[in-house]
Amino acid sequence: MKYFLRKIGFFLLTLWAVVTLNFLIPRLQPGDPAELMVQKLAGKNAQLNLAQVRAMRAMLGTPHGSLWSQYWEYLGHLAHGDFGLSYTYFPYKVTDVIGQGLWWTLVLVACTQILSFVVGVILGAYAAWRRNSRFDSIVTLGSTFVGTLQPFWIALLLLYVFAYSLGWFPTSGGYSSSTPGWNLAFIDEAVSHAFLPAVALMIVTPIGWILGMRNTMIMNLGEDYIRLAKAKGLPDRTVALRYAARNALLPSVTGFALALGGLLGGAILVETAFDYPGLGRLMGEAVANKDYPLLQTLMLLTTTGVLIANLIADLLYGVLDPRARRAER
Amino acid sequence: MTTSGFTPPGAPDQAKNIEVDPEGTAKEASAERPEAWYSVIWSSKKARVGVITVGIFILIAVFAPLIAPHDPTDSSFAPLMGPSGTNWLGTTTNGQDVASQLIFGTRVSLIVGLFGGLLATGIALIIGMISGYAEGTWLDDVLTFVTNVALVIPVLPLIITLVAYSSTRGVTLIIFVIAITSWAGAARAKRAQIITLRNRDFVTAAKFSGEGTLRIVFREIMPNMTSLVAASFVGAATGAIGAEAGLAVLGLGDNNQVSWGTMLYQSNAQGAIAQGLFIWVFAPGLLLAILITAMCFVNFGVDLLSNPHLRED
Amino acid sequence: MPLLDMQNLSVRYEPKRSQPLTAVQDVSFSIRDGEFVGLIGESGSGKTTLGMALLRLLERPGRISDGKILFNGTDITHLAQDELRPTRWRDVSTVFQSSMNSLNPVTRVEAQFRDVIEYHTKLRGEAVTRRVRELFEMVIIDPKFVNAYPHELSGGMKQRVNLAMALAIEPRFVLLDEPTTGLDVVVQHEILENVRRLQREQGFAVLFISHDIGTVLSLSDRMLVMYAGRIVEEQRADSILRDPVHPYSKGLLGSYGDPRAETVQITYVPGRPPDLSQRPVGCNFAPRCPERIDRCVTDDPPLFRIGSARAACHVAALQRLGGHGAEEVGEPTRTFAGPQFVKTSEESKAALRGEVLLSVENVSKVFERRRGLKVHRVQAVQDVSFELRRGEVAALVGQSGSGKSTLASMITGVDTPTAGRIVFHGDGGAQEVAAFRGRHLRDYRSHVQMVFQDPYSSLNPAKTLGYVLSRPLANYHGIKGKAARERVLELLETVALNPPERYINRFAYELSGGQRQRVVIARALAVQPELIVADEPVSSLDVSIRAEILELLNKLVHDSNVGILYITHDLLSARMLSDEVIVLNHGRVVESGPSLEVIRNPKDAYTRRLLEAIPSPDTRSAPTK
Amino acid sequence: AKDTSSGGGSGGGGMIPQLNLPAEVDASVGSLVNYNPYSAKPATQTWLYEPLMMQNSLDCKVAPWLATSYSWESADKLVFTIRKGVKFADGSAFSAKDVAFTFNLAKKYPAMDLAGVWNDTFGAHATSVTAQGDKVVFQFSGPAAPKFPWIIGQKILSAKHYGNVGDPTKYIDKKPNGTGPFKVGSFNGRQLVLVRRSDYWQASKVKVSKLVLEGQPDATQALLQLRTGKLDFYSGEIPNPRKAFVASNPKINHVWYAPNGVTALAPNLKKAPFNDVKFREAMAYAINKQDATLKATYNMMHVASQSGLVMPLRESMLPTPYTAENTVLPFDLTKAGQLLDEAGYKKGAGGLRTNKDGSPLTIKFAVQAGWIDYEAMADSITASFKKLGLNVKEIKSPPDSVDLQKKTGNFDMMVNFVGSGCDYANGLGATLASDQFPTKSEVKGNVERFSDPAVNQAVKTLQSSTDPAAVKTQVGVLAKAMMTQYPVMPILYAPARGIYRTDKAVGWPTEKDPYANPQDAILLIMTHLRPAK
Ligand SMILES: Nc1ncnc2c1ncn2[C@@H]1O[C@H](COP(=O)(O)OP(=O)(O)OP(=O)(O)O)[C@@H](O)[C@H]1O
Ligand SMILES: Nc1ncnc2c1ncn2[C@@H]1O[C@H](COP(=O)(O)OP(=O)(O)OP(=O)(O)O)[C@@H](O)[C@H]1O
Ligand SMILES: [Mg+2]
Ligand SMILES: [Mg+2]
Ligand code: NI
Repeated sequence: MKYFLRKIGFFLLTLWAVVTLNFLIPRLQPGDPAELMVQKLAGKNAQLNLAQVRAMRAMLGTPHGSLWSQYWEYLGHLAHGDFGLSYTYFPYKVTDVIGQGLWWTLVLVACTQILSFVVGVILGAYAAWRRNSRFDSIVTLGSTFVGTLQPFWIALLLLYVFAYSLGWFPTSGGYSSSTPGWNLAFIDEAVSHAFLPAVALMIVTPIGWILGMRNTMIMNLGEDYIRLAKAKGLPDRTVALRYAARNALLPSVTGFALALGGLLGGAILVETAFDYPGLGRLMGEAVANKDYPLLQTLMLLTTTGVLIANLIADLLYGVLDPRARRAER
Repeated sequence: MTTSGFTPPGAPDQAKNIEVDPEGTAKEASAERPEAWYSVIWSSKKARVGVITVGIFILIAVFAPLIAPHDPTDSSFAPLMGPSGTNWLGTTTNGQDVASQLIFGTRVSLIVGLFGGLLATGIALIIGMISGYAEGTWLDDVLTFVTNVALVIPVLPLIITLVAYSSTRGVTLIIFVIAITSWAGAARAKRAQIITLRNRDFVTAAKFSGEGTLRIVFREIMPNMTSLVAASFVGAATGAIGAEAGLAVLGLGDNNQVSWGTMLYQSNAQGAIAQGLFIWVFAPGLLLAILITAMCFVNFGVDLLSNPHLRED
Repeated sequence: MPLLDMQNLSVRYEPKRSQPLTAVQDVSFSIRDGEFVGLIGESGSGKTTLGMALLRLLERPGRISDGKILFNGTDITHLAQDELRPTRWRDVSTVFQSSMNSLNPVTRVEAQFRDVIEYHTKLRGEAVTRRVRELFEMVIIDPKFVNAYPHELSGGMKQRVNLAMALAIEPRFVLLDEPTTGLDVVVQHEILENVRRLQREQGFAVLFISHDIGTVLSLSDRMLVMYAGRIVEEQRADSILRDPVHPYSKGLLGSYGDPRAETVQITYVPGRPPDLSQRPVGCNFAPRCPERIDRCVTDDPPLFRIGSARAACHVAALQRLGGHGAEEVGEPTRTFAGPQFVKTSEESKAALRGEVLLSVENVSKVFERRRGLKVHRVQAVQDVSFELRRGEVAALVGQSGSGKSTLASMITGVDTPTAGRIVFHGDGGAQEVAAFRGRHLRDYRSHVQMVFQDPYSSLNPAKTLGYVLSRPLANYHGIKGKAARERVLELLETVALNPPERYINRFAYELSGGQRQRVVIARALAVQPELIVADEPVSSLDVSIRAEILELLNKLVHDSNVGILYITHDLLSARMLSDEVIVLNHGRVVESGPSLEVIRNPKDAYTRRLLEAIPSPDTRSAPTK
Repeated sequence: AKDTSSGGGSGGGGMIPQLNLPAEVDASVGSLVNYNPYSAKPATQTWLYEPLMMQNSLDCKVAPWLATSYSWESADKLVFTIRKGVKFADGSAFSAKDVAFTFNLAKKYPAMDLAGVWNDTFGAHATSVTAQGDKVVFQFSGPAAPKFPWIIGQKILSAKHYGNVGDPTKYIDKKPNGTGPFKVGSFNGRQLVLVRRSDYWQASKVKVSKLVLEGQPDATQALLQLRTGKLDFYSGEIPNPRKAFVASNPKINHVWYAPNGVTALAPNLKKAPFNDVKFREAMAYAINKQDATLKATYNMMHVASQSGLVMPLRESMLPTPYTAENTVLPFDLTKAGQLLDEAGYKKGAGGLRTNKDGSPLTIKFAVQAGWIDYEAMADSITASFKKLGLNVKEIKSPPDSVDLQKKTGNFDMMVNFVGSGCDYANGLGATLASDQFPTKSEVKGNVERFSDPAVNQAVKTLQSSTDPAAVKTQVGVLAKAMMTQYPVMPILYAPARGIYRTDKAVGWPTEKDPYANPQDAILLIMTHLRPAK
């Protein structure tokens, strides 16, 4: 029980720190969202309409009071689930805006991440088991190289080849003319729009899992319990899966939870490149527009997401690894 | 936190792998000396390829002014030229020489890799070492907490936020930003490592020899962590190079310097694909991948140091 | 037909990046059904390698380079793993050397039994569980542990679980590779009794590997002695005790003495085995052999059949079989003519008259471990009192967990007692240890030093011996530069690392375990302490090195009039070194007094159990219990 | 050097079934649609709600729209005559009351006052806006001529619809009710389909039955869509459009980049050596404008006249002896060098020029990173300045921080935009008048911090002048100041881009027929489009 309590205590403390950081980071920086928005609207080759800037400032409402009182107000609002109004989509609520992007990202990113984790772990485990085989070298060398490609660059390449040159896939967006919902036309569009971004994300993400799994597995293969399992005359499959892979999986599981944090980061570039209507693109937009409320909430969302994923992974770790349940830390 | 990354916490347990020596001669002794780190790294074919490739890149970076046919920022050529004798790989839309930009771009990547890696490793080392050595005290709790927060905050958005809001974007800033957003994982690994080392008898023995805490941490314990430090340096450097390119692609790079990332950004912004300037778009990405791959290969060699299980590959 | 027939087996390790070596060379022997065979040899002699070859579990870079292994008449030397699989465990099972780590940490014990039982037999479901419980009872573990995870078992239980697992499907042959290393004497004793009993009951054949001749002798029918990858002697266990043929066997036997004797006298084999990648010509044992003749240096002796024994020794062959040059070698001896270590009761009597250096007064220590809201208390030390004099060695004896190390850390100021006091009678008068902090603690440590159990981990692998030894000099005596170097050389000489210039710039990994332990002692000496606390300083070392270190410590007490607190779980070594014995059980002193007295007339039952557990060739003759 | 092939051609009498345009806002909003023209990001600014009048920023002609005419009865009183017979999309009638309602709403909710009617942003604030029959009367507290272009641009709301929604900027308008030519057909979160209103007040002029607004493509995507006909018109940036777009199908693909203002090099006149007019004159001759336009706009734009006015469109405003030709200063490094030598900026060690007192002269050139055309111009200028012996160092930083430098005045020189609107007080005037220095919180026009009493007077007069002849005199003063005092050095004209296809619709504005600014008058263009044959 202690183990779980500790985890939860840590979770709450970190959550508080993250919330505070999310509050501070945007606020400590200079910049005027109103001016920026008017400028964007007009384009750079236009004179700033001062009246419009003033109106915009009045509209967005500038923060007032000391930082301290703002902080309490912010915490109070958070406690009520009030995240404010987005500047970019004013007067829509930040939560509405995020609600729109969330599904797209969840579907795209979650699918690719889970898929690549599974694929990566399987490939890595198999490569370790067949260590030094041709399969192993192809997988390690190949995945190292592919893993170093920048997702953004892959996106460009894919766009060029499959969207522009071959025209097999659309170049941007999440769907086009169909009505979102459970209808065939929409699903068809959504899938074909998601295909290239998914591939761009899929190409690079499994690599970490492959190499990580391979390394831990190789290390585990040297353990005595593997030798004993072999001495017991158990079939290879049992030894590989139940003894080696089962043990090697543990660090990967926590690694996976932590990686969920980097996820939105990777998605920013890819979603932007494909103009995909997910949270990554929203995040990019929020930064570009100095949309503090949106940015703040997105960061809060992702950090809490990671924290929760982490907590789950930790608890899961406790289930998967009986040793952790007893250990103090 | 019990979660752990992929870095195996096990120490390179050199002492125990070593055969006991006969009363013996120096010659016999040398046969049993653990291999020097460089020969271990060099012994891996992948690492060899990596070291040579990185070496070539370093040479290119150092001698860029001699190798490059032109000044990378010289925009006096006709724009949009195909490859030719003067412009080996053609020119950009601004009339700059693509080949020279690629050659000079190596510099930024390597500098960012080197210093970003050093800085991140340095921060990780100090925080990880102190927190590990002080395990169980409030100091450790505080540092662990900071590390965990840093680990949880999504890196790229944070970098974007930091860079977007700072007024100048020199390479120094980029290095700094990359370093302070990427030290946490390594710090955690080092903490785990030092905890295993801290309980070794030789640390207690050093106390009995009258050594002070700092000396114990940095003179007694740290020399035993070289392989981990080396591995985390290569890892951090690799990450930094990628991050610099990522930032540049988002338009958050240092635009006063030519780097592969800024080339990618510029070429994309100028619609290079649409204009058929493929070399300009795709070459920087490819070089970036080759450099990072080479560094990963070096890291395979470094892994052998910390994980002898891998040595018989 | 023998069950196992090993014919001229050689195993080579061919690592990519270091010298190839032949770890097992030309080994032949056989084992019959139901026979209990012991295999001994010091660390690195190739015992485990031989076992792995036998199990066909050698992994890269090792391979069988020559010879054959016949099991039950079938040549299994080159059978494919798939072909071997059905016979594994059913015919040959094993308990590994590191059986502490050979249970899968993430699955319950029962499941690990289940997979092997279900794979090899027709038992399923409940029947398997019943079988597992039965096995647990057989090795005397509470069957409630079948559902435990490995980490929930103690070391001894894990070993027993492994043993149970090895016997799960009633194999014909069991390979036991040092199944009890690292265990407490008492537990070790218990397990081995168990093994022997089961073997008698079930009649399987055993190859029992150990580096400890005492342990093996008391169990085996027949002994194989291995040295540098070869079998150097093979003989029936009872006859080898009476009449060892090979000088190496004599040396190993000589490291045991009778603790009850007025004067204990043990011998040890000096030096270390050869580097297997660069074997010397001639007999591999020749450089360490006191009986060596010229022929040994040039000719490699084959395994001569000498009576019922076989031995690879020119001298023995000449002595017992005669032949050219037999006149030079004299009569066969029973003992090893090497260096000796002697302890008489006279010495102890003198030592007990010294002035008191340290007094421990009613000391208790309670550890508190918080678990959530509950506080878990461990009473590690309870109301312990004793005194230690200058020039005296006091032995603190007790099984694992009895609180020995806890006492040591309170005495050295690492920890403070929860009750009672420890007083140090130094130059500054009587001072309470617990009161020392910071600079005073450092000061105190210039009087009290520690020698650690494990010489491998107590020397920093990244530092030269010169550095290691110069640090205390600089810190406590302000000796630096050239003077420090001089002093370091002197120290190295004191601990017999000669010539010192050759050692000063070496790293710890370039030394043998015994040499390292000497460096550790030298480091303690550098401070010129008045009290040395030695926490199990020899328990991790090979038998032949043990005596060497004990000898050094003994010399130290005599030469520099320091007091030594010698911590051990082994009464034999306590007897050899100490003047006074303090027996600790569950943190309490159950018995104390002059060593000879305590050992000859143990008053406490616990002391008697410790005595019985001493693995010694002689316990075989003495009636158990 | 502009594209002269016409987008014209005679159109038939039929209809254009559909045109595809890029969305006006980012697509990721999904169902978060808002048609409120006063929200931060209305789904469309153009097609639903209409302005009072439309001024062609190129020739400054004012086209009647919801107002049929206007007049300045005095410098502080503006009267519009409102069109009759206009109907809102719901069929209700539009009247002067709606106009007055819209402007009075902005009084109550200053966040909506984009024209600055009720404050002193451009001239004096209004005291009242009232509907009087079919007239709407603006009464100001003083001269307010510069407010005119902003006032006519305000989108007029229906009083019935917006009368009771509270703060209009916080109101989410999902059922738009405007006077515009289109109404919402459907919106699926990404694609906005607008259908023609047959009851539109000038329905006969609108030949497009359906508009599809989808996606905000970046340059590359836009190009692809334009080439394949998935997009019919685009006014965003496309690098090298002639090669990338027109050349792929010159019959159908066309571009017209109209001059939309002036991009100029702005030195900081508060600092030496830029406070020396001689030095500035030398700078003006040392800019290789031709090279700059090649690198920055692929020669799409003309090099700019030093007068600060867009030539030849505004040649008529120039005082004698200036003409469209002679106000474009040639690139002449020799002359520039002589000017510097004479003024005392001699070459010192290493061939670098020094200050008059011999101290080293270094110029930090602040460049907006990421604005690729600005960067290209800066590169070109730096190169030729270096040839002149000036030690120029480019410092590229994010546009935000360049804006910050504008506000603080902490810079040496930068590239800056100079307005060329039809109200000269607000365009060139704002660049030259000394009350237009940027402040800590606002970027105003006079970034270089030029100050001349005569110019100030002229701008002041312009603000209250509604008479064309008087305007010309005052503009002459400004142009002359530009020609003789070189407060900023124009480089090239900034583009208003029109990139379009003529396979479905013809009648787009061209250089020959510049009836509308292609970038901001798409509503006007719509009334000129006819189906292609
Ligand atoms: N994987 C390996 N690669 C190279 N040499 C090895 C390897 N494993 C063992 N050796 C060498 O083979 C020799 C015999 O080792 P082995 O483990 O069989 O000894 P042992 O008698 O079991 O020793 P211990 O009592 O310490 O268990 C040693 O010299 C050892 O260094
Ligand atoms: N730091 C600690 N916290 C809690 N309990 C402890 C601690 N150190 C020792 N103990 C407990 O105190 C008891 C005595 O331990 P100690 O290490 O003194 O035994 P020992 O006699 O040295 O055993 P060994 O022979 O295995 O070294 C054990 O039950 C141990 O679990
Ligand atoms: Mg062994
Ligand atoms: Mg102990
Ligand atoms: Ni934890």
